[in-house]
Amino acid sequence: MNLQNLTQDKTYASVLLALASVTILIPFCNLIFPEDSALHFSAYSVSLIGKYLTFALLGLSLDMVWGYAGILVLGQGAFFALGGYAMGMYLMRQIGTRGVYGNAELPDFMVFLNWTELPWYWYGFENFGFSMLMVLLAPGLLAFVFGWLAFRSRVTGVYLSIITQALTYALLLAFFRNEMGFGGNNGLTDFKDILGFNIQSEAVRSVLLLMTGLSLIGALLLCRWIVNSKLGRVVTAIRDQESRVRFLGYRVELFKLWVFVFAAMLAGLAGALYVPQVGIINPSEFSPLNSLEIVIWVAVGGRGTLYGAIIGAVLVNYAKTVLTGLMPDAWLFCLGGAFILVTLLMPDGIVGLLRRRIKPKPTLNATGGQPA
Amino acid sequence: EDTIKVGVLHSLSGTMAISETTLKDTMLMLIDEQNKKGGLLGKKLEAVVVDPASNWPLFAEKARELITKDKVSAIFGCWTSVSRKSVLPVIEELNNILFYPVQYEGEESSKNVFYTGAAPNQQAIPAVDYLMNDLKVQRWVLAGTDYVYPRTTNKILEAYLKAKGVKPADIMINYTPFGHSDWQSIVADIKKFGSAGKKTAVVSTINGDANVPFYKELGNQGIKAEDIPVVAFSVGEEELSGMDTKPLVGHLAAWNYFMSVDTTKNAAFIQQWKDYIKNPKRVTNDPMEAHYIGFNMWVKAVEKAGTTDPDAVQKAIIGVEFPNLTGGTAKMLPNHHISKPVLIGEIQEDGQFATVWQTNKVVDGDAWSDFLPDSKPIIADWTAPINCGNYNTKTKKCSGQNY
Amino acid sequence: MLNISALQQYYGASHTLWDLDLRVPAGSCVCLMGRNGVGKTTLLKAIMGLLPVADGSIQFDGVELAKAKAESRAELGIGYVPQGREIFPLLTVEENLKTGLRAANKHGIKKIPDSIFEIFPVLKQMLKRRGGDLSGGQQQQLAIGRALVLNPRLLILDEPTEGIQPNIVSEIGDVIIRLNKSRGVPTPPPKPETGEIHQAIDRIHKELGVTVLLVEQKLPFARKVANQFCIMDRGRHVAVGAMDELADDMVKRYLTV
Amino acid sequence: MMISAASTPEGGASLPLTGEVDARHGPILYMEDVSVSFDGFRALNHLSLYIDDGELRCLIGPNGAGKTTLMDVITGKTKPDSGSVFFGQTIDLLELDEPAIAQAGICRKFQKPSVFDALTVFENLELALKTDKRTWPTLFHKLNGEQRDRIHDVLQTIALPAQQRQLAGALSHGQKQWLEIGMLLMQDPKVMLVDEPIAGMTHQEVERTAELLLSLQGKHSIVVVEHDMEFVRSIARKVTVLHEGSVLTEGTMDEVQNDPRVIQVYLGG
Amino acid sequence: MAARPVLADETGNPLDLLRQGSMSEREQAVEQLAADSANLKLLQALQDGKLFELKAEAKLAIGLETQTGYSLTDPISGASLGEVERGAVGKINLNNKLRTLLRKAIGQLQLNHADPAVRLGAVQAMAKNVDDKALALLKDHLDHEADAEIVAAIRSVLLLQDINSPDKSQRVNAITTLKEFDSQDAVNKLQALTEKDADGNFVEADSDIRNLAEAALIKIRGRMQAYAAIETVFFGLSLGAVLVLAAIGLAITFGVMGIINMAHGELMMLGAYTTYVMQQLLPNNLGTALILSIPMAFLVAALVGIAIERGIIRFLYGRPLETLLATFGVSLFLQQAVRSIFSPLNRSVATPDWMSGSWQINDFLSLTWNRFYILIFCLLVFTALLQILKRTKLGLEVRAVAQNRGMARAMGIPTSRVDAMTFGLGSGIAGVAGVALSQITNVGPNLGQAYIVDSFMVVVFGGVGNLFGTLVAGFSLGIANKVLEPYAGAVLAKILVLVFIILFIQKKPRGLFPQKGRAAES
Ligand SMILES: Nc1ncnc2c1ncn2[C@@H]1O[C@H](COP(=O)(O)OP(=O)(O)OP(=O)(O)O)[C@@H](O)[C@H]1O
Ligand SMILES: Nc1ncnc2c1ncn2[C@@H]1O[C@H](COP(=O)(O)OP(=O)(O)OP(=O)(O)O)[C@@H](O)[C@H]1O
Ligand SMILES: NC(N)=O
Ligand SMILES: [Mg+2]
Ligand SMILES: [Mg+2]
Repeated sequence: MNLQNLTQDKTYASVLLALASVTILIPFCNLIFPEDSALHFSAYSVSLIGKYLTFALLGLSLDMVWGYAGILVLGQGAFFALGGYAMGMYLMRQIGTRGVYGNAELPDFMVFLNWTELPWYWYGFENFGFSMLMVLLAPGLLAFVFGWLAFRSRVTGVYLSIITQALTYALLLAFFRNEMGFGGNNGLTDFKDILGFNIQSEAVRSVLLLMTGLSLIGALLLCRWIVNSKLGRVVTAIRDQESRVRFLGYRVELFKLWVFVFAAMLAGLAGALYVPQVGIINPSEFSPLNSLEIVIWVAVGGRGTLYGAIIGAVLVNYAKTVLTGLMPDAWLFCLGGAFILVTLLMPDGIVGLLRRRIKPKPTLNATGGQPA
Repeated sequence: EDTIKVGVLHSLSGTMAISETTLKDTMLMLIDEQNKKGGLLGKKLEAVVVDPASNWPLFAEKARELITKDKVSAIFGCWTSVSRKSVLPVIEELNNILFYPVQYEGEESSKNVFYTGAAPNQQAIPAVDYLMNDLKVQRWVLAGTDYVYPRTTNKILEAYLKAKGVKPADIMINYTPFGHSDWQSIVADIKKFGSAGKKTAVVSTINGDANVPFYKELGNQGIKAEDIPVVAFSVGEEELSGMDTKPLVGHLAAWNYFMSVDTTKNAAFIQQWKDYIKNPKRVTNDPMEAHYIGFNMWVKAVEKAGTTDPDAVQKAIIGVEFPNLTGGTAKMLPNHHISKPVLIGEIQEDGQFATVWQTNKVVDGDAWSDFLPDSKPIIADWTAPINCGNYNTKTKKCSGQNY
Repeated sequence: MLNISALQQYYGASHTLWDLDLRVPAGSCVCLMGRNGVGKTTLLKAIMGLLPVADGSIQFDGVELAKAKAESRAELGIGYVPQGREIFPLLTVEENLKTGLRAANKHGIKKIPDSIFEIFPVLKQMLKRRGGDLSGGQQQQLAIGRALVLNPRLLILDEPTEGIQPNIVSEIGDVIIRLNKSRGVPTPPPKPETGEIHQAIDRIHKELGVTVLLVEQKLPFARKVANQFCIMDRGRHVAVGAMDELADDMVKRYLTV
Repeated sequence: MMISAASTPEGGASLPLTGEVDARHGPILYMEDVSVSFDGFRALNHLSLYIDDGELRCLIGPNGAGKTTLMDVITGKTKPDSGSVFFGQTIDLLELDEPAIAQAGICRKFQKPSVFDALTVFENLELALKTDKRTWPTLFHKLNGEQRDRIHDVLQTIALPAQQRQLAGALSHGQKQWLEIGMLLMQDPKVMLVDEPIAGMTHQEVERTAELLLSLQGKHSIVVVEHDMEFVRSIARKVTVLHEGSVLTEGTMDEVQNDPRVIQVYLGG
Repeated sequence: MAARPVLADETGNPLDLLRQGSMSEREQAVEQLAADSANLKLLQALQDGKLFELKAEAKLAIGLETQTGYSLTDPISGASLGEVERGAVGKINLNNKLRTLLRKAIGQLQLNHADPAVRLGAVQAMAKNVDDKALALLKDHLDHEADAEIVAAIRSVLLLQDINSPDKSQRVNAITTLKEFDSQDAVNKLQALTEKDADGNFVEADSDIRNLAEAALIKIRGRMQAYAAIETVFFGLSLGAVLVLAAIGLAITFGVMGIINMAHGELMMLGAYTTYVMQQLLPNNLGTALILSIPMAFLVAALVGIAIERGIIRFLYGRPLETLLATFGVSLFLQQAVRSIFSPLNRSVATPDWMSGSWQINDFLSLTWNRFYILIFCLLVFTALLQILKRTKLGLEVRAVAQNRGMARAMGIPTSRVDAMTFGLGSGIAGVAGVALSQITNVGPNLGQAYIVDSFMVVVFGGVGNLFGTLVAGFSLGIANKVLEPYAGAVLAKILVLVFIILFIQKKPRGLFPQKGRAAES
């Protein structure tokens, strides 16, 4: 491998190390040290970090389709939300008779809107295994059908981006409808337990963080393996010159579909991990603006680098957390300003900056055009 | 510790900032005022303001931050029901207190939440009674934004109307998405529905931003309040200040407070607000009063309990009374809702409401509607021996409380 | 006319042009030669201001260009035919030609001169066709035509014969020669079958010969057209001289792999 | 050489693709009566062309004669308005899309060099390698020694071994041309369509390209489009001249060169 | 001199009741006042909200708003009472019941007005809820009314009464005449004839009448359907006009220049706020302010746009995706800036009188003026833009720059100036769109967010880079939405339109009007 890959490897290694320590140390400290110890991580931090990590996973999934396959998906949030809803439905079913109306079958929101029986698509969600399957299958299937149609018709570029946005927007409106049977605007909330354990207990929180961290590390390694495989190179080639790849005998649409579905499932997994940690899933996760924000994370971190997406997602969300508390009236100025500065000063995102520190590399215009 | 911290959890950015920013300022004013009076339990109050940015999961996160990081003694916040639902598990888990100041769909009573806005029986039902009895309305349009509050309210109203003998053909229900801005067809439909020769009224649970284009369209299509009055549950003085009120004159709203109500207390409150916000044109509205009442009840309860400990305050606050700005006395009920007067007003050209009807005594908030079959047997009572937010009087069981 | 001295250029960190000097005297036709990748195109782009130069000077008629804006060249009278044609693909042929009118306006040219269509009749036929739809050779003709709209005093051509059918290649050769008439060679009387074209060229440049800087790989063509050569190797110039002096050993040394 | 209409395969399209290309009975590539038009402009006009197995065919003709369009039709990029195109006796190319045609063994070098700028030279060649090109096998693909050797051979052939780790985007025009020829070699196709391979090459490189193409004939059927007559002469066996979308003439280099029509529309005096 | 025509009796002076009484006392007062036409001016002032109580003198006066206060006239005599400050008077409030009463009273008093238009209005006001008294008045009036339109209006009121007449032939005549009328009242009356009561018996015993009514209803309903179709098309076009206006600036900045301009919505927002500010500056000339807002909004948005282009975007050419990130930052910034300057609350932008109301063609069809103007405005803006791009160098140069920046510079095109001007133009048009939006929706910090998704959708659906496509796309999406809405409801209609867009793009992967050719395909 050449030098550039080596430096990449170093950064990879440090990101992995950081992730591993967060994943292991924080739950450990949270459980082992007493609350007043300096080493203790509060439940607040645990769930916050858990949330960041799910966002990182989501960002990672987008970087696979956008960074490598060049498909700017403006609806990645839809897959995240679908995974989240699948998990949410499982958690709702776990409430059982502990709902306010004490109905063993129906979630509360169905009871007070006079539903009499569980809609068929809620069947099976009382089963954890089935639900986990749906966490991957629901977004995967949607991505498959949508992608199959779109890629086969050779919808590309902004046209694809905008129809993915239309997709998530349509789902947003659909899930808002109470008739859909997903709790309308309020969504699914007030979960009680997961696999029989109280979802609000510190131990479960820590385990969830652990699971999220492990998933993220696993996903990062998997993604890295994929982009370094020949499939990864084909996909990069498709990004830059789709039609040329066809003449090499590759079925471009299948490769795009493969990555698209893979990323959708990854996003679904992120959603499923997100829901028990934040305690609510509702249609606003489908909002086009949310999906746009994912693009922003990846762009800030550095597109097409995998770990850049992780860094971007964590940093932007951390900044949000801090700023909304520190300067509730002016944080948008800071965030907006930061986005502008990042684009102007760090053309390849934060990772680009890091890399240039490590080793100046010959710049190559991504579009192949002349430098300005 | 030398201060008592109070959390303020209202969106200052995003779609809900339009409504919620005012409530943040109200809380700052109230806390300021209390400090001028010497604080509470000999300590100064300190407001901790955060911005959940109209993002529902962020509400939960910020609530947790306020409680665990900032160690607030109570939180005043939320506007939409979904934000409250998002915060609820956190508040319950960490056993803190939330004062929720907005009218809502009911069907909830948490140990940790105090509902100072109207329950459906304190707003919707009286408004319909007024339309039916005083305006002799026979045909009904229930128009709402498609989310849980309008859905539930309309469910309740539909059941109520049918119980009063209104035929299904005389009820038209219509839902629109959030921020809906093209009302041409719907207003045309309403016009058609209302031209069948029977007196028709629109009961509007249309939320926030969708109202401006809705009323503009009503005006332009020539629907006058004299012909088809619209009674709204989400349009207050604040919303009116952002609209061209000319075409709205005569349409109605039902609230528990109007700025125009002429009482000494209200005049003082309005003056205080204008001084505080340094803008003589600013208006007051119903959720502001709800916070005003809620905050003062909390102060009284803390003084009564001698501590800000949530458990003690939760106990102490039940039964606490505090005068409304519009006359009469609000009382914290065992179901964590309060008693309020109900007022119906007509919109005037200056953006104020002229009260045209009002209950002659305060109405107790009812957490569980008597017009929904499943919630009819349920009551909330947070005093011994029931101590439950959803006690089923038939099965004699308390369901779903995990503490 | 064009004076380049001590030019340095980098692509990111890789040094492409090293301390390069080049003189293009007024009225000459200089052919820049060199193997693939030695930096010929890079040099031309630097002259056109399309690549930033790190150091050195580029003077055109005494005007310093090294740090001037790219768009100022057209008005000064430099026409550029890039390698790879760089047609505006979604503009029609006519629109492609019109892009030069703003700069040409300074010289009183308000519409596309007819002479261009006389040189390249195919452009007239395809006036309403999108530039990107043309065949490769047609595009090349369009690119040259487009540069001529500017009524240039210096014409820079980067491998102009690439992909062009032989008879047009030789015509382009003739065009260049005649544009560059101050070469001193008396212009031969127009051949009957191509007379119109040659008259048109004469008409464009009655007074002044156009100075030409040409990059060309094909030796016969270069020999036919140019009167001076400049050989580049690895970003430096290594040999200059009159075209007649270009010896075979030099060709072998610098132009073969 | 010309085949009669009777021997044109019928129903060949329904045969499975996996079958070998059937060129036992003469031409490997048939184009009959093919027409293509764009917005009313006829780029190909009732064109018929037959390429024999192992043949090296030169295709010349004025700019805009339709040479590139012809290649577009063969490779599936452009669907003709009428006519038929067969690969061997059995494979109807009009029923296949670009990847299927490529996999069947027809590969192409583009007029404008198109390589993958963001991949290294080595990776560009690796992608072109003739292997299973479905998604899952591609994901798990590992280069074996033989394939590695093959890539290195090709790198030698195209004189880019020093640049193998460089991004293709940083190559000069001529180097990209070579790389694209290399990619063509990697695919080891039955039929190679080579559009203007020597544009931007030095004299000596031109000679090497000629040698390369000559050495490939026999094993592969090759169609070369080029405007450089010296080059064409050095490789030509049989030359086809296209003009205004159809075949003007066909024959040896000498025949063609002395054809007055060819001189008039193409070569010049 | 008409001395005090007011009837003073035991119930008190009606003027005092009006001034101080409760709402029901005011009703009594109005009924009393309505008996004498001399009180017309007073009643009208009351209805228009121009009747005030002079607090110091405890009397009523008609007030006209001036810069500082009110200029007052006596409600009966019309004599001027001079000017007073705002605080010195209190408005007499009304409620809906009173307003209804007033409308009828004024109508009756105006039945003899000199202006036929006023008389017609009076008849229509009375027709809204006819009682015996009104009926008698109208019948009387018919004899000495000369205006044909008014006669027809009164006839139709009387015909409606005839339906319930005891004389069958009169009924038959009424029904057959009414079936040619586009009148909602006629429909209601006829409908009533065909209904059954609670026991399932027909309300109308006479089956001839019933059948006749039935047939008449079918006839009228047929016409109603045609009107409804016209209405739907109009609704669709006007929704489309809004979409086109919102998208058209983007069609330039995004479609032609290739900048993914997330701040486009906020530029519209600036236009809307400009309208607000203009109306604040000219509070007495709302219409003029609105007209002036158009160039002002263009200027403001264009300048901001140019600042964005020069300050940020120019460093990002060739990196289109990064324009998304930067302009997203800009949009957050602008939103918060507006929140800080104008407060997070919506601002009230008034609709001038000539834009309010509707063109009532008949009972079943009316077109609202503001939509009508916006539709025309949209077409004007579109044509103007098309001309700019066609007739000036800018149009050609901007496309050249977008397609090959380097080569454009080599051809001597001053790319930075072209970029700045084009982005300014696109932004300015967004600002102008904001003026139109201020007339139909909220003027608040979220205005931009509400339109950004739709705008991109329209541009892409029409085919990027094709201005005409944007126009057609906007109108077709508008009409599709409005055709679906009656069947599916607003939410589902929107979902269906989105699904339709997704499927349509499968058929035409480059929108309605794709860019064609070799270059666009590869
Ligand atoms: N965008 C770029 N980024 C980095 N390096 C580049 C870039 N473009 C060209 N190079 C390198 O710069 C060198 C000079 O390239 P240039 O295109 O000027 O060569 P050239 O002499 O014109 O060759 P040719 O005859 O093949 O056109 C080459 O080695 C090439 O690899
Ligand atoms: N998509 C298209 N739209 C319109 N015209 C086209 C299109 N594609 C090709 N043409 C026209 O078809 C003709 C044939 O083009 P083609 O590229 O096949 O020529 P060619 O023989 O390869 O020429 P060259 O030798 O110059 O490369 C040209 O006149 C070209 O303008
Ligand atoms: N509770 C409400 N108004 O959402
Ligand atoms: Mg070159
Ligand atoms: Mg060609």
